[in-house]
Amino acid sequence: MNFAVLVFPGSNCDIDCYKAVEDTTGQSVEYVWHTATDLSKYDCIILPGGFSYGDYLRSGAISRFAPVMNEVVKAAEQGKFIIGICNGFQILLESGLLPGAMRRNDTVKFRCHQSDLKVQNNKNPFTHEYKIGEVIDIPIAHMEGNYYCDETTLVSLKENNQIIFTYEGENPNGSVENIAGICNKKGNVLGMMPHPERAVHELLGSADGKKMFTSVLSAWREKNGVAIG
Amino acid sequence: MALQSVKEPTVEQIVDQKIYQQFGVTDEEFKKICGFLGRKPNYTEIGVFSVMWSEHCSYKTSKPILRKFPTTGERVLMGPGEGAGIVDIGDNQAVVFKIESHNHPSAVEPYQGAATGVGGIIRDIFSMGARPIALLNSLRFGSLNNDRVKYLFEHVVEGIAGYGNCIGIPTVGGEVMFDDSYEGNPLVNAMCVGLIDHDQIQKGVAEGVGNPVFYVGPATGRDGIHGATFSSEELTEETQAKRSAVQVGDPFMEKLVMEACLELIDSGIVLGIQDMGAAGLTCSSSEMASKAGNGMELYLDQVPQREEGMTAYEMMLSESQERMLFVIKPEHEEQAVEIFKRWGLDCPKVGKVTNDGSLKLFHQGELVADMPVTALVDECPVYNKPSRVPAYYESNQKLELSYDEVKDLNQALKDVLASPTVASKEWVYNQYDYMVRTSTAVQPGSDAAVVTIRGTRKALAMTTDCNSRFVYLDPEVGGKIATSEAARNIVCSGAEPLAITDNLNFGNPDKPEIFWQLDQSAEGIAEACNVLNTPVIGGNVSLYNENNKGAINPTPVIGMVGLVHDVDHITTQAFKNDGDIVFLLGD
Amino acid sequence: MIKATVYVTIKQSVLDPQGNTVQGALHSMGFQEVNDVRIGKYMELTLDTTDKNEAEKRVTEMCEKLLANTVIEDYRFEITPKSEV
Amino acid sequence: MIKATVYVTIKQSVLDPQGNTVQGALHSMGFQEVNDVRIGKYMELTLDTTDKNEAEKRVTEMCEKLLANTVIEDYRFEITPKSEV
Ligand SMILES: Nc1ncnc2c1ncn2[C@@H]1O[C@H](COP(=O)(O)OP(=O)(O)O)[C@@H](O)[C@H]1O
Repeated sequence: MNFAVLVFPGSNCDIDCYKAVEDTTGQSVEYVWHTATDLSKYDCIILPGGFSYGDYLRSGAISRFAPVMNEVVKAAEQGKFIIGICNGFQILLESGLLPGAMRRNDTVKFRCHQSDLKVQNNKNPFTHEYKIGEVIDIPIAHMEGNYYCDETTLVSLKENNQIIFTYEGENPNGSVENIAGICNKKGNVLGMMPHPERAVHELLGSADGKKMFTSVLSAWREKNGVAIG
Repeated sequence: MALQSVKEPTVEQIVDQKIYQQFGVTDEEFKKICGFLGRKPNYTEIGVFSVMWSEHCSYKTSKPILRKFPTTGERVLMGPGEGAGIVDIGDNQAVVFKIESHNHPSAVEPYQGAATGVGGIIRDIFSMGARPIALLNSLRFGSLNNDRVKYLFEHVVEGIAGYGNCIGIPTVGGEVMFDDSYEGNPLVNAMCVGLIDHDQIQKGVAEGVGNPVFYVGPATGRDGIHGATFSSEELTEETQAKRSAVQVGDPFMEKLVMEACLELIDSGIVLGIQDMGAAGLTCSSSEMASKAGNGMELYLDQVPQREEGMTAYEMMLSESQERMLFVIKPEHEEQAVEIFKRWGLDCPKVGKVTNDGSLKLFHQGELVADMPVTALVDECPVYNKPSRVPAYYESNQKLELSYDEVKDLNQALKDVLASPTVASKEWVYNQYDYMVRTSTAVQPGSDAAVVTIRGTRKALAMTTDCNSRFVYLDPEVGGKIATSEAARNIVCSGAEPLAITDNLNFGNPDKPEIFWQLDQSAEGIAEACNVLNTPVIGGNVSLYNENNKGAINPTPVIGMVGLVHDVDHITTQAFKNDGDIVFLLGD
Repeated sequence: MIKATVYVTIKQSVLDPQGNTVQGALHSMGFQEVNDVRIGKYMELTLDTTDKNEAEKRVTEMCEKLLANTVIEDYRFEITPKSEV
Repeated sequence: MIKATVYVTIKQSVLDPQGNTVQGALHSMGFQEVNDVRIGKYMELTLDTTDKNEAEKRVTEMCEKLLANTVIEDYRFEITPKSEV
């Protein structure tokens, strides 16, 4: 399986995502520059966290116009797996691949710490190795993670089972319905504020994020009928 | 030597009206400058000399003090003198680190002052060729009962967070203390730690006569003109009014410049590279030329400019942020341009290395300044300031200590824990992204932070420490305490102390009592370093930290880095299990 | 030359965390009379054109595409010849 | 009720990294005519008072103390009775 980690000017979790894929799945992973115009080679595309374009104007607003984003849209249509983490989530929202928008945290401040997430949906390529209702420890680090969508969108998110993660216990940013991560209707595009790539080694505090990456791998294998070797 | 902008004073006015004094240049120093030039300086030249001969760049007051420090050791690959010091950690790897102050800018504009302080120290690290892996800081403020202090505290923390988070270097540690002596004169010291392979180490040298000099980073504006001099003066109403000195940080730009520079260095074509920190173009060009024993010509019309009608003086003294200067061979120009273009940056050619030992500035087709680089860099007079034991110290020696017995120990403990200096600093470090780069094994809140080194079982422990009350009461003992506290933090994290970087924050050294504090605390630090085998590989001096109420407590901040030989040795502060035995070491 | 002044505001129906925080701060500073605070963006663009209609069209496009996120924000703008300013 | 509209802009001589970056983005999106972009803040305050002069005094104070950072920013404001709006 081939993973791509996109690099926008100002991405800063690109290396972390790369390492996490390498360490958890052992699959091929490559950095792909924001100007790339061909993603056909990749099965899973990760939009990493960071401050693309300095988060100036609005987080994700400028990156969404990067040439590579046209290819991301195509890949999404083709049913490839797409994961946006933190700034990557913000870019997916700005590009319209996921519904809603981000506001500044309700505390107004940047917040970085461990946080508990509840797995709300495990019938998708990203979380099927977790149990439904399982609470996992995945850190957050953001200033604009206060997810917003209007009533109608919220109803449809719920109807289609698109809410993947919610914050358990304290909601660190004021997001609607404690939302921490959502997917698209088709279920192949995931956006989440917390950083699973920061939770793949006990030494660094938690390994609860590992299963996200291995979920993707096993989902891909199943989809493509690849025997587990 | 024509072309003086109309508003600039003429050579005669500089002499007659002693305009150089406004720049902090004394009569004696002015005479020396005239001697080096063989004539009287024009406005641009006196501006350039004044920043190079400011305390901030020349260490004219602190040099005799710094000589006390041990600076060598079997592991030291580079001691003081370059952007940052370097220590071997085996397997062809080395750790690069330095601490730097941004006290005065933070007093005026806390967010930008702190942010640009972080930006500056990061440039010091990556200009050595190292990949920055962690940031720390050491902060001092007055009492939180004061509204302005609250404002400073809140915005300094936000500024540090804003810059470090955006550029993607984890802020893993630091310290915050509150004491009335810092009211109006907060301390903002930022430290950066980087990793490097031995064969990648760069120097800030203008190598090879005839080679082109390139500029990379955002356009030069009128920001922070005379920042270096500004930071070598006391804070008064008047300096507060010199508010043109505010520079704005652009961490996004620095991220691009950093990645591009590291790629350029990796390509192996760089002969010399240096950041434009304090005194911007002036300091970087003259130091690079001087270190190589060469000269340099700068073509100021080629310098990207943000504002119209900038003079040579303004360009040379601007402290616009995120700029670098580098030298390569002419045949590598295309390759360099290509690398920077990929990161969306230009790198105009702004000068040439020469063999005549002078810094020549050309502007609008004319030679506007011509100064010997050695005079700028090495010939600033060094002063041995008078030293006197302060009266407070004398009388403290005779103090009869007596205190009331504490009746309610529970309450006393609560009071101590509730004091801002002792209380949890979670409010501060939760604003810092301390996990980015996924190497932070020990997060803020323990003794020293520990950062792992990917691909090895090694890790680095790092800390900043200084209890300035001890230093005030007895500078020599206080210096020893600060250094040993840092060492204890390192050891308690499972690491072997390697070396230190120090930031000497003091009041006005022209006062003999302050100079005594400086001198004594350096004695203490030097002795502790000798005993602990932790040489001083670099640092920074910030003097004149005074306001109308007097000097700050003497605050020599120690930044120490240690090597964890195996990640299994990493130890944290917290009690682990019920029933574990607690030991008390020491007496 | 034309100057475009763009105002981007958070939709009335959407909570404005920054506005709320500033309001709280103003209250604690004794400005009790402040009932509501909404914080938006104020942008000044200089356009190298003289055609007002064209500028209007272009700025609308810029707003729709980049300057505002119409999921949560409203925008409006004014176009003035630069010399007037 | 009075509405105060506050405009906070970055001083002309001070670098505006946000404006620069947005300008670059507009260029690469084909809006080549954009010569300059400066980004500031636009705030709407509702004040529970009817005295325009008093409001003016209070808003000036709010700007000086909190709403603008006068070291790097300029501000101006307009006061209008809320019913007019
Ligand atoms: N307190 C100190 N202890 C040890 N070395 C110091 C101290 N202050 C400055 N130095 C060293 O003197 C040299 C010049 O410092 P500085 O002017 O701050 O460098 P830069 O221009 O790179 O910021 C550096 O190598 C620095 O490490």
